[in-house]
Amino acid sequence: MIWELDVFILTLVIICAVGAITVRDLLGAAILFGAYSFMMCLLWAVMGAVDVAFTEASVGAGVSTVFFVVAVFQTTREAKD
Amino acid sequence: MAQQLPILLVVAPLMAAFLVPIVGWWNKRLCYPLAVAALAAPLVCTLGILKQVMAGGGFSYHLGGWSPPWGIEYALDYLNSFVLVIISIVSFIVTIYSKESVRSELPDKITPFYTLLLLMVTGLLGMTVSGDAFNVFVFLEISSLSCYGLIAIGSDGAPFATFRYIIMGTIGASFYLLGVGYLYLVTGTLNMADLARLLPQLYASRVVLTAGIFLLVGIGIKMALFPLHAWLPGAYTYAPSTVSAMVAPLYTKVAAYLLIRIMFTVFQPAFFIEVIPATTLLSWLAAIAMLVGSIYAIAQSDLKRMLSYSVVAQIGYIALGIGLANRLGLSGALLHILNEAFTKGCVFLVAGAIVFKLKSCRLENFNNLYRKMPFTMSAFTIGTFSMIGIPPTSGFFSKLYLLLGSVAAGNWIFVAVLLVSTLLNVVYFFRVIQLASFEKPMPDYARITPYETVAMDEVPLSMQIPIQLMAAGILLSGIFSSRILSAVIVHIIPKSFTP
Amino acid sequence: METLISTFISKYNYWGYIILMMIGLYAMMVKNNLVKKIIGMNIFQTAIILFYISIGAKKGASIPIITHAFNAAPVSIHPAGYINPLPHVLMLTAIVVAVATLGVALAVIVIIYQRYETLELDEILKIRKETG
Amino acid sequence: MKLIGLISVILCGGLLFFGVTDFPGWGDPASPASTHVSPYYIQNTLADTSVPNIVTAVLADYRGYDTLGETTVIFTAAIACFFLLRFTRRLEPKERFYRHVPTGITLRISHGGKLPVESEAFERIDSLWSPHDVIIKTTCRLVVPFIQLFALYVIAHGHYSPGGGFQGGVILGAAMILYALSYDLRSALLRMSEKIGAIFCATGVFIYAGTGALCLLSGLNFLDYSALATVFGGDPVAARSHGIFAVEIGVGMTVMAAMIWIYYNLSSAGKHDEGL
Repeated sequence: MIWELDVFILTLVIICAVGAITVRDLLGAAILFGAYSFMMCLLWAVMGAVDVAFTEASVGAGVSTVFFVVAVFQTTREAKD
Repeated sequence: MAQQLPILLVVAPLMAAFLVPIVGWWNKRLCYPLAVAALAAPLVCTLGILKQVMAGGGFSYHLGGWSPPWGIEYALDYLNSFVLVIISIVSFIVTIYSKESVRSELPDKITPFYTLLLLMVTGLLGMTVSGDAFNVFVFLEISSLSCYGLIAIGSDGAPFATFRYIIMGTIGASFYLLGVGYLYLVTGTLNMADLARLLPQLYASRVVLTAGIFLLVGIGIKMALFPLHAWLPGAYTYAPSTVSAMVAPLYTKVAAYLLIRIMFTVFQPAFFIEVIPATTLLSWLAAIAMLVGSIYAIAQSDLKRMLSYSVVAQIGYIALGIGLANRLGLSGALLHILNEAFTKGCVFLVAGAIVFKLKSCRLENFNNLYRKMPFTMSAFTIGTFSMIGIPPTSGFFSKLYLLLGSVAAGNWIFVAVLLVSTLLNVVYFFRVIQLASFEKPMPDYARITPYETVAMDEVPLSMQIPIQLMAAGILLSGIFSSRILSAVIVHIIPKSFTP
Repeated sequence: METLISTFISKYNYWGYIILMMIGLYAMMVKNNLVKKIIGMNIFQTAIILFYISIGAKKGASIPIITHAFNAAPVSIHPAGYINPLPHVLMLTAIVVAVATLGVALAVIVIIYQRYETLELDEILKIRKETG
Repeated sequence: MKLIGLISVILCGGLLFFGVTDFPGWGDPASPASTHVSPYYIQNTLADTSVPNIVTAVLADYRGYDTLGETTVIFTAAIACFFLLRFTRRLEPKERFYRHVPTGITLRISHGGKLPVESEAFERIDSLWSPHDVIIKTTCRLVVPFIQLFALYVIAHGHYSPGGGFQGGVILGAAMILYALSYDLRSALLRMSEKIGAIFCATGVFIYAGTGALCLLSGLNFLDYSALATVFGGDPVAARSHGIFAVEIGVGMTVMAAMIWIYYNLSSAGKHDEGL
């Protein structure tokens, strides 16, 4: 594996995580969380955990994000912090 | 069939939990008998297991036929068969009680209620019986998730209290998982017996040290040990009465069991006594918890909230016994787990009965309760006596052992704290008894007749019998406490402990 | 200095996981919005999964699927050739637990919103104080 | 509260940092984690179960009991969401919208108003309905069957490639959720009603536990699939392989139904009427 690439993805993961908790729009936060999950899944695939990456791609980036979106749809989109 | 008992006790309620939604969709009234029958099975199994353990020492069960450490193992010994018996008895009694209370509180959600109730008990049983550190986590999550659901359905502030509980509970469970991961990193195994074999060579490692701290904090949150108790009072107050009667006696106690398991079986006792001075810290936190919990309990005007703070205080007693780390102290802690299961079960069932009749648990409505509900309130009195520690009840014996343990440890501050906390217990429980035994003070001119006759208004038999059974449990476990001690508890105490 | 850099590089996954865990814990404990807390909870859980997967990694090893032909003669399999599968199995379970917790937590949030019309912690506390 | 939070975050980070400094190097083949238990799985999986995907074999066989617990967790979550959110009383919405299909005229009927007669010409729509979604609808309708087919492949091929019951189940569920997103909740409910979902959810996990119980009844330990050989014939290794497959199907069913069920309840806040 190429460690530079790995570090790059890891940085992206951290940026997405920080973004997801700082964005004031909850829908945006949900989408950023989906991106976070997908980057994480890439990281795991690089490390050889194919089954886990597959699961994370379908659960974290797919279903979890949809759950967040529908919860935001049922509640509110604004957040104070 | 006898060697299959450990798995049957988990699988019977689990399979029933899957059947309940199917059966319940067809006919709601079948859920209750199915749940009671499903929880009778673990009762039989655990008693069989305890008998087997007492006859021949511990044994293990290999799931899937794979021998540990490759497969998952159920390791039965005195410690977990003792806790299993407590869980199965209390859950069985509370389930019998649930019939009328659920019908009045959640009339249109009976089916999912029983499913979640069965899943919660399954989770608690599976956590206790398992000999695999990761399997414990899985069952911990089953019980936590069903518990979140059951609590959030309650009245008033229940959803918000549950949200806090979810956040705290997830941190706790994740810390536990992290601790297990650290242990896996340095040993390569997840089996508790295997870990116990491999860990002593690694005590100098910083990884093991970190793992120990994370495990302690994680379980501490689940156990609601001071100062990690903030989620507990709200959650237990607003939960439906059956749920709080099921959760309060069992959940934190199973976490306490897990703490004992991790501290004294997975790790050698020496690790938490010498390498990290965790036992000392634990006993001091416990002492604070006993005082803080009791003081908060005095300030409450709602019976269920008062009892919830009392749970925090009582967890302090158990943690003190564990933290003393001597023979008498740990005996006291284990006896107190038994005592708490029955006592808290009894008083929460009574609180549920009061909610059932009065529709509220505020103390100011309690006047004349002794005349309205004489049988229920007599059970409550037994429960309070046990909480305070008046001789024939089990509370007396567990407190006695804790006291003796503190004396043996030479720590007079703990002795003082135990006595003060008992006094505080007297204060808040006698307030309830006093309010419940007298009429509402009314000005004379408002009275039509000098002494109104208050009609007896008792709860139905399906609630009354479980309450009385719990009260009988308190008395019996008090009377036979020396036999329980000599037959079971002495075998649990690690050999290295001093008296 | 040389050793410090090599330690850093050899463990960068672990540093990443520490940072993610701190972000998650921060969001759970400090953030005011309930949905943000839940996002933090998920980040926290995924960080632990990252940690486990990092334990399982093995340099110079292939993914844990044995290459073989159907009904072929048994070949000798060397453990160094395949990545440790056990953490992967454990983490599949942990992912499921995470999504299950997420579902329940969001359900609770929906109820909270129905009851208080807000998702901000301080406002909910204020409303609860006012109504007693 | 903020200060306590920050302090605990920093404490936790410091502790983690302290622990990591003593870790074995990343990817070290000689670390204890890679040498104690896991080599057994790598070396014996093929001989024991004839499943090349070690993760599947460990997941469903060596540590199959954990997976039963995992499936139960997802079942619990689905039941808990249903328990918390679902209204069993039928709630009349404040306003209902109907669309006359031939003309495209929208009728707004306020609370208590008389509804148009049931006919093909009127179509109930949500208050957030927008007319220009024909591309999305058509695309999704085309894509959904392929997603489902892929999901079935993932479940069935879990022995040989990454995947298995859980992943396949999630994809199946996601296909249904996609359908619900592109149409609306009511059309999804027509395709897969709540009752079917609940039965699937319970049946799937019951298949799992039932497979284990079958092993128990034929005299071996719980989840010891080699017992299936005595019931159905065949050699124990093939029986293990088939046992794993049966279990994966159970997991797939439960996970699919649970995901859809949670989605139904969350997206409409339990009303199952106007949802995303």
